[in-house]
Amino acid sequence: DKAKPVIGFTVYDMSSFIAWGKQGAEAITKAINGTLLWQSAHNDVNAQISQIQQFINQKVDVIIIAAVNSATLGPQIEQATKAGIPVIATNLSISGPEAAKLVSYVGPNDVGAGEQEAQAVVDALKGKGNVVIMQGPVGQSGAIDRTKGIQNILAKNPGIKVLAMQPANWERTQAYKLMQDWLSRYNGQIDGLISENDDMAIGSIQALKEKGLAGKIPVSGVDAIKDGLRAIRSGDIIETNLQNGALELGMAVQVAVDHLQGKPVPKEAMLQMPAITKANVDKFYDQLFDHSDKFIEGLPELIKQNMASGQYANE
Amino acid sequence: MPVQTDESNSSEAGLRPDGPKPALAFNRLCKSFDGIPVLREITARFMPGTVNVLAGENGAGKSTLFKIISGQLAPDSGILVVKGAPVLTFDPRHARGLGVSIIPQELLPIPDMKVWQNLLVGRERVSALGFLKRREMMAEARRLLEEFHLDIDPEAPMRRLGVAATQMIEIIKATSRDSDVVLMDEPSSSLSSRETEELFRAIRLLRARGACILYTSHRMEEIEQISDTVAIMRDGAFIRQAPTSTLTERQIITDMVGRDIEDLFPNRVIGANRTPVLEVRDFKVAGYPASTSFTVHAGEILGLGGLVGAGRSELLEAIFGLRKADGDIRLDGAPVAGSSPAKSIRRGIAFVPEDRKLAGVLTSLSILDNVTLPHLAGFTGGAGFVDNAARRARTLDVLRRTRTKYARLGQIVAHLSGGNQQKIALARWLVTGTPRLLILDEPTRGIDVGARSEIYQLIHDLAASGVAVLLASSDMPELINLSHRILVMRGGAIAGELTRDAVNQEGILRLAMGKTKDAA
Amino acid sequence: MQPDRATIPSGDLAAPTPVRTRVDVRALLLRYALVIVLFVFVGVLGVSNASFFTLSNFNVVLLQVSTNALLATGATYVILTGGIDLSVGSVVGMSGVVAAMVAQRDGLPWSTAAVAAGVAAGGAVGLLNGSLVAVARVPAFVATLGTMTIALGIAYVLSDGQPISGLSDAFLAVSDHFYGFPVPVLLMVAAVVVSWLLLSRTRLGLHIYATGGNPQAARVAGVNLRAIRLTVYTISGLLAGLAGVVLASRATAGIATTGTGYELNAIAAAVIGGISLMGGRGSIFGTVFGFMIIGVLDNGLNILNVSPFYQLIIKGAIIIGAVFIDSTLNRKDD
Amino acid sequence: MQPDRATIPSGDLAAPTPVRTRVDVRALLLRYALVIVLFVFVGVLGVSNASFFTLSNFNVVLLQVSTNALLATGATYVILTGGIDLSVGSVVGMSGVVAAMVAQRDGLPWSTAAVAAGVAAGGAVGLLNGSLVAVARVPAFVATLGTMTIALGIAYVLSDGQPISGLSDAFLAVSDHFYGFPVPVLLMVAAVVVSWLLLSRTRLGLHIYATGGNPQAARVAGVNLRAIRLTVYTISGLLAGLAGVVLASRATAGIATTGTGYELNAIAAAVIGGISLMGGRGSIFGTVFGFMIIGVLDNGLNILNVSPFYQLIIKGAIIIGAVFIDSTLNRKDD
Ligand SMILES: Nc1ncnc2c1ncn2[C@@H]1O[C@H](COP(=O)(O)OP(=O)(O)OP(=O)(O)O)[C@@H](O)[C@H]1O
Ligand SMILES: Nc1ncnc2c1ncn2[C@@H]1O[C@H](COP(=O)(O)OP(=O)(O)OP(=O)(O)O)[C@@H](O)[C@H]1O
Ligand SMILES: [Mg+2]
Ligand SMILES: [Mg+2]
Repeated sequence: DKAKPVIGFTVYDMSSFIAWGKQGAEAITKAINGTLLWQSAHNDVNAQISQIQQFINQKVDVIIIAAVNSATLGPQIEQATKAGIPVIATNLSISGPEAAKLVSYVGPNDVGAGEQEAQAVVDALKGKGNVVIMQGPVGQSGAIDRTKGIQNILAKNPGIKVLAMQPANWERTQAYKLMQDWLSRYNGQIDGLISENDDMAIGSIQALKEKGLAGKIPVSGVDAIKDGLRAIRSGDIIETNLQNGALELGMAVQVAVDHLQGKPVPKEAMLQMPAITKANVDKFYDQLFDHSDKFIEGLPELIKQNMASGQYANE
Repeated sequence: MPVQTDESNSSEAGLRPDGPKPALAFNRLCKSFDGIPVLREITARFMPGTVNVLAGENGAGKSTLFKIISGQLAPDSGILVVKGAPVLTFDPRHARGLGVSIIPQELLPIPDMKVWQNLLVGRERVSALGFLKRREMMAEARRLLEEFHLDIDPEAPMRRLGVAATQMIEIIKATSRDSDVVLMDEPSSSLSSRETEELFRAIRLLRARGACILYTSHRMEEIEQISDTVAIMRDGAFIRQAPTSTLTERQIITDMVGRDIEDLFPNRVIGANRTPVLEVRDFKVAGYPASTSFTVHAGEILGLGGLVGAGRSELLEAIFGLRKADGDIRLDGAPVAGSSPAKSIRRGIAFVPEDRKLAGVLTSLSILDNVTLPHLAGFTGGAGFVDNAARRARTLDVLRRTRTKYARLGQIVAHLSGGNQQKIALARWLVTGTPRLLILDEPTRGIDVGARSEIYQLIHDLAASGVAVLLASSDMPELINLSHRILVMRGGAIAGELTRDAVNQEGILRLAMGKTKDAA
Repeated sequence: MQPDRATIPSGDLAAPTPVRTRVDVRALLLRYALVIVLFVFVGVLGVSNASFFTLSNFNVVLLQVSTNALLATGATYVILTGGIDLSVGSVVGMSGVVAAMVAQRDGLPWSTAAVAAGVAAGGAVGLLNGSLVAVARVPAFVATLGTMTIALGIAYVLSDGQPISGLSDAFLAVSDHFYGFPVPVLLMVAAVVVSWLLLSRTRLGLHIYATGGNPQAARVAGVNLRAIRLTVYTISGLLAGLAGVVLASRATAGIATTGTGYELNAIAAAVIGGISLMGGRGSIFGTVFGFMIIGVLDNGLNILNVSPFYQLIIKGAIIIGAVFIDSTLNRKDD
Repeated sequence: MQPDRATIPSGDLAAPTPVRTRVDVRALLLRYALVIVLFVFVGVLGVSNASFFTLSNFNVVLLQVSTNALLATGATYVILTGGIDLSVGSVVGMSGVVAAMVAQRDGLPWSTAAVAAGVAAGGAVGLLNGSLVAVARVPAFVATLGTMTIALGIAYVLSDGQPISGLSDAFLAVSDHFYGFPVPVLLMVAAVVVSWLLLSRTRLGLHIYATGGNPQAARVAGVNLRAIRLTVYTISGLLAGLAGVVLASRATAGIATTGTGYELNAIAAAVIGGISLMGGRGSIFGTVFGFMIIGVLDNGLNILNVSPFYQLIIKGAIIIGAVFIDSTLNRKDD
């Protein structure tokens, strides 16, 4: 039923980003009177494959995938396409030849985010100093692309030396421990931290606090979670990049619906993440956290506007 | 392992080309644990077609010797010769290959497997395709069980069998193999006379076939019945080996214990008074159709007789609160409802279970902990900590009274000999004063004569001081000589009662087998 | 824990008497509760959602459980001897990576070699586990926890943390159909049937039960404990290797982290099915019910569109409930 | 597995004789190998990198191990009775979320309430585990696997998958310093010391060893198995709750997934330290060495800047090696 489509949405896991994104997806689905079937693969490739097959069995109208791993799911995309079910990827891109069969990909510009956050730290250090880089899990496209972006900037700034680069798997407690170990090893040498997400930045700041270094050395992050924006306000983080889950996953749903209704959709919608600093943090905090209900309420309209204008990440 | 193989030793150990070849010989076998010697330069020879009893106190080293012969332990030095060839590899599989089989003192059932699987594991019959010939194996198991007159379903889970039946299974396992050397480590310790007869029959068959049998037992009367030679061990050394006919029981005991035992059983004093301590009325143990009623009085030793499987152990467990049952139990006149072992202990009931390894002791805990475990509340001081000095003192005292042989109080019980483990199971109830009711299920299983006389005296003294004693035993002399009164059980019910004057072995057996008291 | 004997009903081992030697009514009755749970659950699902009772959904469930089935079958061997194998999850990833590295070349020989390499890699870890446990006498938990970490590290090093993709079509066919049946499902059925025969009908099987039931007794009876332990860990490793190959083929890439956490699921399937962690107890059919219950639960809760958060709560409760009913019923029977 | 008797050196239980009644030379000798391993490792680290041997890094290591120390201490109780507790990881997340929800309000009373609520939430799951194991007779593995899933689900539902942040300063002070000592380290020391006294000097402790050593025999000796089991799981839950509270305070947020996988680390620490999974054997000091070895390894490999891939391989190998040396040395002693 094109008017009341059934949307099958499978996500890699219920991270806080996805949990917030789910609210956006639900808002859009509600706005178009559709049904949302939501499944989490708990980071298991095998489970996600089965979930897609299950969607095909259930004859949903469209499938949206936030993939566990970019390299997989080719056969399932093909299977779905053969069964006449369009597939849209979101958040994590899908590589390989089958990617061409995707109707659309709605995702963040992670390379851009990496560039922005690296630039912020480089600027704060005036192009000279030692930094450490905290990465997401090995092999995840978000981590790979953000690292790529960071390296793009560092390549242009030979005055910045990388002391160490290691994954802390998006996690606060792991980041806390890793930062402690780095502080032990590079006692007094660390001038800046580029963290590929806010959670790791916040964990690291806890370790910095123990040494009295919080707020003294520049730290940047990505995602603009609540604690991240708070840290921007307090000066512990100098810059973060807003990846708005509700906007992103909501837009994926909107793209799916538009496609079902025969409207043209972008093959690739990259959401450029807005940079957030002390200067503009209040506006975003208010929008995202103080009045998130209002934001979700206005989301269907906002997404329509964005798609019309091509400024997908506009808030 | 450093095994000596020099010429002179080898020839002494039976490698001499002339003369009949011993089935088993040792030369200067030594073994120590933690630096404490357990076997000291043991030298001996055993001929095919003979039954040889090894006699010795608890902890003398009998089981250790058996474990070396069966490959479970390696000696520190010395030579072991089986059928003329020195053994260099100590491994149970290797020993089996040489034709050695063993009935271990600590039974080794595989509780989750069936009886037939327990009997035949390690000697399966396999078809050309590699599959088990299960029907054949089952038939074989059935045949073996029937041969020993055991009414046990080969398909029954091993877990359902009691100690005696488990013991019989071990006996069948060891005797039904074509072994040249069969080691029997207290095979009769939990058997009643009927099963012991089956065991002796099997032993005679083996002997006739030319097997060499080594046998240990603390039941002195068996020595004369079954053995050709007796070897006496003391403190890890062989102090004498001689044909049985040349020795008297008294001599054997004196050699073993190192002193004279005048009377094994205490002179009975008449004096059970008429105050009931335990009253059991219409008591039905779950799983048994019949109900039982009886009373134990203060100062009375009430014996429970019966064949294996008569349900004595189940009854005792139910009274102690280990097993579900219906009916009325009163202790000192007060009804005992919703019982559990913890409550029973608090009420002054002590219990020595039949299966020491399973329920009697905790082999992984120290002697000190084992002995004081039921009484820790009494040893706990104001701050909530256990008073170690006090419990050490009390433990040392009871270990002395039970003549337990051990190295340190902190030694784990697994490292004690079987008989000494049994003494621990008993000693723990003597730690704090005297219980009201002492329940004993085969209390002297595996305990040597020397300690036995001591323990009998202890039981007797306890009774004399007013303790009620409920004693189940398959050891007839023990049952007859200790009890004031004997109840004979059969199929979970009481088949009859024998008063002290009327007690004799036949009377008990007749009742146990379902005949009336007087029918001749 | 000590072996439980009927003379003292302390009920410390809640698992039922094993019935392994025949697929008889008794076996079914003993597993009654699990069967009931499974069928009640299937019934409820079927009634509440039409798409559950379809052939194609049945296929999806079977396909999905096939990986866990292979691992749980391996776990059954190991647990029956009283051991544990925590490495299988990492082995899945590692052997997938190994197979994928070979399978990037085209052609049947290469894809055959890829399968062989993946399975062999799993077998090698299994053999290492076996040696550590049986020869070096390292407790199984530590040994396999160590190799779990090592195997993951190797998988990362080999793949440099990237998915190894671009696999040949011949290799991708490994997870495809064979005469109309999905290959992973066929492998699962084969593993279960072979294991059933092996465990219940052969000497090896008997010795495995004996080793877990009472290692001392088994040793005195002439069972070669070392060989048995080496064997079961190797079998577990080989099956994990196979699972890794199938998954790599299914996912069209070898990924180091593919199997993370699978070990717990595999052990859970066996334990839910009544295989006692103390060793020596349980049957492969129990394991089958174990992984089927987990699989049907996962599939059913998804089909009912239960929120992922609540799925966790419901799943935990149902699994505990199923095992509770099962052990309670069986205790009476015992 | 069956209890191993030293008379048959089959070595099925590699763990050494428990020495619980005193901190004597023998205890140290028995743990000799682990001490050596730890010191050799510390020595190598100290020589290869100057920053390892600093007071502040020592502090860092202690802070880092403090969470695992609390969980491993809890695991020690449970494993000594022959059980296992897989739920602690999820409990850490759940109690962190619970505490954080309360701690969003300002003021000392609220932050005290937050700590209490978090610890109580952990204790509640522990009590549930204990009831399932001791009363309903569900095997510990299944029971705690179930509650692990349930606790995670509850944490998700309560937090809606978002970090619960904006915690009061009073609550954040929970992971701060107290008279110059970091509170998490103080809690760790307290937990270990109290557990040592409890396990080696009290009736409860002996009953715990007895329950794990041979439950039937323990029952005959008057031990209330049910009460003991309830107690140990509750203690484990309470300690996990405490760990969750401390972590939430340190992470400045309650996050549902915080403790994922911690259970294996905790069990590993205990088992590496010689606590036998069969129950009844080992001492809390073994556990201390267990978690210290893991902690020093993690810290040291990071300080040496070893690539994360190779860290895994090295870590696995060292842990296996340490336990191998330990059990080999102790076997001779045994
Ligand atoms: N593994 C061990 N570690 C330390 N000492 C041991 C070990 N096994 C046996 N012993 C000691 O060796 C001595 C001999 O024990 P053994 O079991 O051979 O005696 P036994 O003659 O069979 O006695 P029983 O008649 O009581 O069975 C005992 O003192 C016992 O404590
Ligand atoms: N010879 C046997 N034939 C059949 N069943 C037996 C035999 N021996 C033991 N059993 C079974 O094992 C159970 C326990 O046996 P066990 O040897 O402990 O006897 P019991 O009931 O304790 O009797 P008792 O203490 O009088 O010897 C019995 O209830 C019986 O069902
Ligand atoms: Mg002996
Ligand atoms: Mg009996």
